[in-house]
Amino acid sequence: MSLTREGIAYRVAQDLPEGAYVNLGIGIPSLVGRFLPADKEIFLHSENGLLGFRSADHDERDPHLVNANKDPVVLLPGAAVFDHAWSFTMIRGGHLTHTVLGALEVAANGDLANWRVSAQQVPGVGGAMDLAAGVRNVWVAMTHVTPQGRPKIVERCHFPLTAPRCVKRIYTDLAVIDVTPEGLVLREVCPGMTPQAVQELTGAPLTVASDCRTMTLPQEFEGLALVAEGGPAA
Amino acid sequence: MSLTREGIAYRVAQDLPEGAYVNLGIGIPSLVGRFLPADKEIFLHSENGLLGFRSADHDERDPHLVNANKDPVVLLPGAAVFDHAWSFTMIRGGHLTHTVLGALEVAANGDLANWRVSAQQVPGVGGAMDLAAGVRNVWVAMTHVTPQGRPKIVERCHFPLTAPRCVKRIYTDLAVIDVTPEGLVLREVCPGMTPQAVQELTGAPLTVASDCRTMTLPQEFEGLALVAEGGPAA
Amino acid sequence: MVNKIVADCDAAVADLKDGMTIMVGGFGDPGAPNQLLDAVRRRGIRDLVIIANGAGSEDIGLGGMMKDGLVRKLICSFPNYPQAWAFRERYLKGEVELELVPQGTLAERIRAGGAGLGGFYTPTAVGTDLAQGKEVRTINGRQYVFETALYADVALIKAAKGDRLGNLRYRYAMRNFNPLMASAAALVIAEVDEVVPVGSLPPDDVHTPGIFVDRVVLYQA
Amino acid sequence: MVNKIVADCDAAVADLKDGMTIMVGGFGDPGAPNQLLDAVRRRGIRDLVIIANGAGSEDIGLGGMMKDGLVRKLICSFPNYPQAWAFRERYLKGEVELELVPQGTLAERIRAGGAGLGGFYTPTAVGTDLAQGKEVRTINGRQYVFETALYADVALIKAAKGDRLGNLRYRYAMRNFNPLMASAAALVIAEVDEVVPVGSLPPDDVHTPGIFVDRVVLYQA
Repeated sequence: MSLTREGIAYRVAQDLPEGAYVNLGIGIPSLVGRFLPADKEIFLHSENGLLGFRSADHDERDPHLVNANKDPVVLLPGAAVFDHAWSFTMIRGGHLTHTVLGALEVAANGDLANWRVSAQQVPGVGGAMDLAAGVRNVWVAMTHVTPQGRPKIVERCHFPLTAPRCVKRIYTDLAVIDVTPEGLVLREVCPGMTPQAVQELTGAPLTVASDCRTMTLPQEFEGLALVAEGGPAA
Repeated sequence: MSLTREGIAYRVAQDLPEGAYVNLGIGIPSLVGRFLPADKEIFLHSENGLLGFRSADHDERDPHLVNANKDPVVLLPGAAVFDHAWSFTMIRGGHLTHTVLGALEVAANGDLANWRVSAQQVPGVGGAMDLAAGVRNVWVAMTHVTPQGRPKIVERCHFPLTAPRCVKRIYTDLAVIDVTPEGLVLREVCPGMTPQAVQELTGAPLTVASDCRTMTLPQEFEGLALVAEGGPAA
Repeated sequence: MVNKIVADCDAAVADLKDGMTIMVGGFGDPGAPNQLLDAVRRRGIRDLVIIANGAGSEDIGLGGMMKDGLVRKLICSFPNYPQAWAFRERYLKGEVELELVPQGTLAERIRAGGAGLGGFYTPTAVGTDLAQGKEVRTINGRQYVFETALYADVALIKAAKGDRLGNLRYRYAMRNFNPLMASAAALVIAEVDEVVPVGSLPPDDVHTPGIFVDRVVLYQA
Repeated sequence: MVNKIVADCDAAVADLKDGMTIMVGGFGDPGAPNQLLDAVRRRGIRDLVIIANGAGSEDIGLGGMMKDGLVRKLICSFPNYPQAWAFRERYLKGEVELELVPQGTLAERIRAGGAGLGGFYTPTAVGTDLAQGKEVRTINGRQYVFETALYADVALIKAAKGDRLGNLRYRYAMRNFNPLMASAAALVIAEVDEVVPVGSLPPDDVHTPGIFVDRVVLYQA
């Protein structure tokens, strides 16, 4: 079994503590907002100067309320709006407790590559380097391997770095892995996966935590996991 | 005849143009606000984050409305309040058009000394160095000589500098003097003073402007000038 | 009486010239001064250096200026989205230069320009391609990249409300880069959705004080 | 539920310790967290490094801490006014160290600390005694002094209104250094004149977002 994109986002959301100040990147991370536990106050931050919002329903759209992904949002009671200098003071000054980012690759030492695939493209960096360099807990949410089946967790990044040694935890469709000074530590595996199977799809050595467990998925959500025949979700 | 402290402040106020953004220092400069021409919109700025105010009458006092001298003020329509970072963005970023500062000495090249008399004191600098280094037009308002009769306009400052080459114009109880790349230029003298008499009380050479004039004082204010017997006002 | 209100966008940008450096506010659509940008496009001035977060969108505002080839160089953080096709086409043909700056560094460089600072040290981009050729300094045991201030000839910004003194308020996500850019250009022109009387904006709630703003022009609905 | 409201000033500062670096907001009386400072004084912790604009006034707040000899070093811009007699007496006896910083540089160093920057170049103090021993660099033809960021263990600030999430609003001249200091300390404690319900502060008019504030305590009239 492997997690869907929603399943990865769900799993990340479970680990955000009460009172967390969180910036969500594009892709899988942007789905985390859907699964925030209702019993915790968690404050979403967006680069364009919003703190304390949720995704908007279609009938709530306000032309002046979009997040950095240009998705419509609504402000919660207690929200605040500010300029880009204050917004990046929050990011770079270590005031945000968490950011969840997508990745092309993560290295065993926590190096993150998520901003540029090839020199042929138009490059764009946005706030990725500020988030990676500044936020206290940089978590990555991504598929474990590329659509071609190549591991995205590697000894050394081949793509250009976003920031060195910044990632603290990796959530994939197969596993939850901590980046520690002693290397990668496997904390959880998907139902039906073994640590050995995860290691085979990982490009760097994993230490299996003594309390490594099989993650449990809730009944109340549908579509969090695939019982895949052809392997993990791409 | 020489100007009183109020007279110097009056004379400065006449030269502030419509739309000026002005920070007034302590001492004689703080009196300039009393003489702002009623037919011009001039915006006073204070280091502690106020723009667009006037001195408060006694019955208008608000505990949260004081300027940087701790004097009570009232906000005018169109005023704005901001934090110290924005306040000094206005100062250091060259957004204020004018500052009027007191001085211990001004040198012929525009060097300003106004922050420290001796090493024996408790030193304090406040916003003086930011104003002197940052504001577009730094004007000095001071008595022409010390109480002991020593010139305060000098070839070289003896007191510690606030900023080098920053003063553009000097208003004293005896004269108005421009600081130019070619040296000090005498623009105006008090009624009854001659350029020669001003030169004798000045510690650096003055060039007399071709249009140097005797300043005129208005009828509507009292106490702007002293018909002194013992020399200029101290 | 001070009156910064200008009749229309064409009048507001009438003295802009070829070769100028222009900051453009906005993050996506909110806060983008699109009517001012359309007026610049109508003037047809060229060889411009643009400082903005993005590269414009579709054939609108900055996107339209890109389409018309008015821009020589773009200093921005995020030009790689589908709607920025006008920039992309010219960039891939080598017709427009790109200086890519991390978003927080871009905001800070603009703020530094407005605040009269020469430059600053940021931890962002240390150890990456975007730090190449830049001074890296260790301060209190951490590495930082040196970045210089940005200052422009003109800033084109957008606000929700403005008065004749240039005081501005933004609404929600309109704010973004606009207050910073208002501090960092020799000429600052604000497009506003509403002109309000002096005194109607509470002093504690003015977002951009009038000292930073030279011209205010009403958005034409 | 997040709740940053603390019962009283003594509880708010109960874990402050000897030797800490503490930022103190306010410019004169407006914005000075005097009840928090009195609570620190009651605790009697010593050997403190204080970052503030002034040196306290009379036997109140920071002035009282000076009188009691709790301060080892003061980093400030303007300690030389008559009401700062407690500081003056100890300074002239060599009992307290002074680092004098121009006011705008002080504000900017605090902001840099809050914003995660290592330092910056300012034109202020170039060519003066306060630049002695500091790096001077020419950038685009102008000279600048290098200044480093300030960061504290604790910031004690004051606001007019606060909610349980830590969102704050200041009134008029209360604002001054307070928003900057709120960003530049590991523990930020705000004394407020009024506690208001979450949602009562309009998002566009929050002056200090709650992310910066750890504890909120109501001023006791």
